[in-house]
Amino acid sequence: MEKIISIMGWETVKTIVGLVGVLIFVVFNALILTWAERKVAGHMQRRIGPKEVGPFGLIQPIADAIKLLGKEILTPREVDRPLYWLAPVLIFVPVLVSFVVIPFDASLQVRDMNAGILVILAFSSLSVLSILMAGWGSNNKYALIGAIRSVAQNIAYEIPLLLALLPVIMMANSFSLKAIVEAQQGLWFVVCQPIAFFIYFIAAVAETNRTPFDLPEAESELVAGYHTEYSGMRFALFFLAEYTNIFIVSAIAVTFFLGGYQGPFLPGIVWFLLKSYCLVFVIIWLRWTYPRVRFDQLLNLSWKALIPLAFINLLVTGGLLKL
Amino acid sequence: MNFAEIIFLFIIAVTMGGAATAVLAGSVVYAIMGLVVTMFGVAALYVYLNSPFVALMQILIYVGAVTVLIAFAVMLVGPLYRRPKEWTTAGKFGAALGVALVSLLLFVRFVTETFPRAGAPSFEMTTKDIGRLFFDDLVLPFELISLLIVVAILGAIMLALFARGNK
Amino acid sequence: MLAGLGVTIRAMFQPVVTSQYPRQLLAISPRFRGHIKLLADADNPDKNGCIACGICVRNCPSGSIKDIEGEKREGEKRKTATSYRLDFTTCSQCGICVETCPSNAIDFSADYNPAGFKREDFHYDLVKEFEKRKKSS
Amino acid sequence: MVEKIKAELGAALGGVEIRETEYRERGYHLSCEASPGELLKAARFFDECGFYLAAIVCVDYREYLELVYIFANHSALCKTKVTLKLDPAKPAAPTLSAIFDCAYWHEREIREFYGVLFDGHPNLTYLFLHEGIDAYPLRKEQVLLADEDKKALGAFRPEEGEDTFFVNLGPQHPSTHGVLRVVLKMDGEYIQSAEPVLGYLHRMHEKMAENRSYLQFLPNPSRMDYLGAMSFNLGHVTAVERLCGIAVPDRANCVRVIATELNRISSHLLWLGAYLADLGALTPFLFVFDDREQINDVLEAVTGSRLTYCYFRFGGLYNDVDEAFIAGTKAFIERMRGRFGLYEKLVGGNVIFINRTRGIGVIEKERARKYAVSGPVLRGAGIAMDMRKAEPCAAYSEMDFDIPVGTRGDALDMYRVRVREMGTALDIIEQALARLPDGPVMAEKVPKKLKPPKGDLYHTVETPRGELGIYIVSDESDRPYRMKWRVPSFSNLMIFPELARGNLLADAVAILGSLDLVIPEIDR
Amino acid sequence: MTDFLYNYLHVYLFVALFMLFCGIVGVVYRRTLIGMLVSLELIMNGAGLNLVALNRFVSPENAYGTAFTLIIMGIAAAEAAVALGIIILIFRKYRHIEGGDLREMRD
Amino acid sequence: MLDLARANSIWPMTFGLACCAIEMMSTAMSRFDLDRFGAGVFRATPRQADLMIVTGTVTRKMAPVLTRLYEQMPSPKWVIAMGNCAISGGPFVFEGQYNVIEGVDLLVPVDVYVPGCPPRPEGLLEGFLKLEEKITGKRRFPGPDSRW
Repeated sequence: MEKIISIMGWETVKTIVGLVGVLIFVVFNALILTWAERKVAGHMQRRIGPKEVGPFGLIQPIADAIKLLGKEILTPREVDRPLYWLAPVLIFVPVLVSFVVIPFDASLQVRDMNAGILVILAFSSLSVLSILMAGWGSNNKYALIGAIRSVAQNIAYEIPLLLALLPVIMMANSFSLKAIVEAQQGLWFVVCQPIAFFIYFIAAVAETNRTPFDLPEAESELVAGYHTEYSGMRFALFFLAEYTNIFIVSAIAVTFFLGGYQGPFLPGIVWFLLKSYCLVFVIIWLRWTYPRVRFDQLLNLSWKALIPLAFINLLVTGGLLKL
Repeated sequence: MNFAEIIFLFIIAVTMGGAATAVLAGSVVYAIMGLVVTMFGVAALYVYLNSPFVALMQILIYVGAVTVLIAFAVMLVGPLYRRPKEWTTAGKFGAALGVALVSLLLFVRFVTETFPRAGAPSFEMTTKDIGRLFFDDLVLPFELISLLIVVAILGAIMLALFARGNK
Repeated sequence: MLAGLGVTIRAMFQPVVTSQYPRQLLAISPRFRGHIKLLADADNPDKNGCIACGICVRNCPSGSIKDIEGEKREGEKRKTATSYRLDFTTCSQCGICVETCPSNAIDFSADYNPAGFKREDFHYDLVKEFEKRKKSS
Repeated sequence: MVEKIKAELGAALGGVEIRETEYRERGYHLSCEASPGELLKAARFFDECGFYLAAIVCVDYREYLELVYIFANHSALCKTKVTLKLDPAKPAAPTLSAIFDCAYWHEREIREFYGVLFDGHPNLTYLFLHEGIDAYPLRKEQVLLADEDKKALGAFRPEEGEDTFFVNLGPQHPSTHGVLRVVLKMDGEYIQSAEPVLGYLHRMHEKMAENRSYLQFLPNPSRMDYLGAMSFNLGHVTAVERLCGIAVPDRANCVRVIATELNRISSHLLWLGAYLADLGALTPFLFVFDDREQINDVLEAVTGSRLTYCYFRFGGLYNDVDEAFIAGTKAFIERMRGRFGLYEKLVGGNVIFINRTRGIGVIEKERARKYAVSGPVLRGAGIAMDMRKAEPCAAYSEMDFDIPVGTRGDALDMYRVRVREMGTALDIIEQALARLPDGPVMAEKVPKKLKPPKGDLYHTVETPRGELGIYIVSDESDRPYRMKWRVPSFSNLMIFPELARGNLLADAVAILGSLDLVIPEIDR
Repeated sequence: MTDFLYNYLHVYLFVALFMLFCGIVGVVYRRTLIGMLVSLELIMNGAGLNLVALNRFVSPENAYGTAFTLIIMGIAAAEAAVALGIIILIFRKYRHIEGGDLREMRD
Repeated sequence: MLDLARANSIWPMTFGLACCAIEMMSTAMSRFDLDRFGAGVFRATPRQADLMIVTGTVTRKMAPVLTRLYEQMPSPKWVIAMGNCAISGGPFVFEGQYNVIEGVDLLVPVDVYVPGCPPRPEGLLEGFLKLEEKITGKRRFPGPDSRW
């Protein structure tokens, strides 16, 4: 063990261990979330949701996962093979990278980077690319339209997302996620930056392609969007990435606006997960309440409302900080 | 050879391979994928050059914005774009040969030449330093680039409007 | 916008309306129209009431009822069916056979959840089913 | 009105005999027989007078084919039948599709079922049938398709142009609620043209009608429109009763109204849920099903089935309602009144919903007339036309209710009209319950075998989707000689290509949803 | 310590030059405008790499090279946006995006 | 184990043809809640579905579409023929009919038949249980009560 450490360096080992932990967490998180989503949706619709499979249906997501793994690996004819194969794998990279820098607790963080948030933002653009690959590689019109929509949407919403995070970065005076959490010792940033939080949340919902912004996979229009042609395992990867993304945006929101792992009585990680899952719940709640917006309305909302608002917010914050 | 060095060689190979793909690939989509790989490689090289901030910006801007934009444009025109043959086979081989030759020559030239070599990592460049630099010494280029971007955005909007009006 | 959120969250804490088949069975209304069955004769509960007249065969819109045969036993005025085949898979549960039956020998069963692995599972011989029912009761 | 039209039409046609007919027996006031030239003149005349073309029916009398055109009016009750005799060997007729847009599909339908060639029709290709058909299905004698006919009918081959591509909405697609296929020619996300392809659920109802007795046809209407099964059942039953002159007891009439209106609410509820599901919100879908289950419980208790009711019989009802039914209905009314507020909060007041539907798929009054749309779509366009008021059957004439109309004719208006219609349906049920008389539910003398007198009848009822017209020709036998179902969704879908043009794909889904289509009814 | 491969300037310059050449070949030989744009991005990238490497090895005491790389990125982004706008416009007009055939760009 | 997982996570494809489609929807809705058995995830694309519920009359025009959709599903895949039309053409079969496929089992292999016109949602649920029985080889719930 020590030999390995000496060869590869302490940091590397820590990162690898962290990555394994992250992988386990990702799978676990997705399982929990799919179960919670179905259960919450069920109760919002006054039915039960998964019940017969395991106590309270808790085994349900595991059954789903095993089933998906056991499906025939099917590559449709006429797909662009390399792209089709690569896309579901690639969509996972940003997810894993993001977990590396998220501080779950004061000491529970794979790596605290100087430019932590930049890492997440930089790599999150990769998912767009893999969606494009999936859409193009599937050689299917629904998939392609879904992919194009998804990209336009992601580009449009990445800007307000960034602009909403900037005031917080200015106030905390650091890119490091840990420093940002530490800066909220006394007061959560959501109190002094409610507009930024609002903008961030909307943009985040849009980034994760959830209702009311789920245009790329709009079932009634595009069948299933960019993953129309994917089945079994590969579809499971998309699915996993989607749910992990939901958790990540919530986790970032918690880190930036809701005081991260800080809270009385309970250990930090509990607070962190509690806050994150509350936000996840809100996202699920939104999904089961609202209809979907239209494409041009979606873009208009971003370009005409959120971005100007975010800019103004940024200017005001900058001005106030200077004073 | 240690671990970091192997990775370094691997990165270089990937970068150059990506660049070659970007130029030689038959389909534009693959060219773009090659470009993405190259950009990631370059970003990794930036990390080796002690500039993680630049590396991140590279990914954010090049991969996140530029390539995505290009790919987006391809897909917009894509459905109609019947994947034309970009290269004739002869042309492909010719180009490959030419690139290989020139690189070989250069490589020989490089090996014989001595360049200054870095000593111990000299200083840790932080975002603060870069920011300060932009607002002190490089304020003019910085302002110019902002102006350029504004003009570019306006230009793109005008183009889009023109395109729509034309229809 | 927010009102909608209120509606869903309130619904979340309201009791569910699910009736959990197969754990709980929904009350099936007595008039439920399943496939048809033969009733017992009003005078003699041991035998079915069908007199094999064939009116239901003629009136069935989709030809689901076939092969009605009957025999006249000694000492009886009417025939009694010995074979009454129903191809439930073409039935449209309209109830015309029940209505037109002159001896009121047909009624809907409450068999609300048939399912099987073969088409032929639903080609019933109602006389046999009647006998089976008689035996089990 | 009738007198005036008779005089003016006579003047316009010049010398053609126009007969006045007994409306109670025939369902139309005037009839005349025309030549092809006169038919065009008549059509233009009716177009100028603001009539709409309710239906085109073709009847094969063996010696000759007859085209029957029914013209009707939105504002006054005045129906005219214009007939045109054709040579069965080489049937040809002028097209009316240049005057009335709705003729476009009716004529295509007649072309593939009877082989009538319409001169000047832009696109006589298969609408319903698949290309393996080699005879005209509804001709009385087997007439095989000539080779060139076959080629012409199978000519629909959408081809991608340079700058466009196609999106196939359906036949299996989540938003079409069944098996409708719409071929959308897209330019980016915008629709250049839309071409519906029907017939994926063509179940030969009209052919079956000719092979079965009136009684045996009873289960079929409810399978045509499974959501408004009661209304279709009602239409069939009342039409045959009208043809045979059977009087129905009061109680039966009242129960018919109650059952039909309950079914209408259930249909509108399902529309509401499905429409919201189209727009991306799933929860309302489950909420409306919760309400529908209440209706199903009530109706199942008397009719025995949950969906494809076969409850009405010639002369009355299948069985009587009991106290439990009345109590259940009252409880449902109580519950439903409270639910409207919830839907308003969840749907009608939602900014996203309003933005998605406002100004989408606008139908102007004139266009509505040309396409002969009906039902809530027509009322959404601002024309207060309801067959329950205009030509009441059962006990509707004794009910007091108002007709909700829209103002702009867009999808939002259709939503509002349907929701308010649910309210009026509740009112009607309440009135019917209040005056539910005692007595038998079956007329006394109904012959076992119905043999209506010779003649024809055009009978209409209001289904949840609009005007259902039933055209029956009787030849005194126990089975109809010809039974044509003029279904509301058919006309309502016809307007879709025009509404969709130039809109986004997402809007097309919203428009298609707002028309409330039931595909088996279109395909029959 | 200093003998590691990644501490030699050669390597970086070589990679940068390779990218430059690839880019030039691409710009010259590619037929579609988008292909050319891709090649152009390669050149820009090579330049950026060059700058940072030289900055690191030749004048490690300041960060001008790095700063200029960032500026290059800005330029590249702007250039890509405008170029793509033009490409899409051309595409709508001429229905193809092959550079060689665009003799006439007046109207 | 795999079979158990498969049996408990049958994702049906949204494939509504006619009247029975409405009853299929009812089955998925609050009152009957198909999701209890993990089968409530209706996928719109055949690639992600395990089960095709044929709900309604299959016409000759629809038949090629149906077989293509079936072929697009990755195995293991199952088919439930719901309603009399899907089983045998139902009431729409008569002498000289020209447009109805007399039973979807002529096109694709059918695993479970649920007769009725339309079947009650319980019928479809029972069909699901039968399908689970077929996959795992044993029945989870006590047998159906037949109410003759």
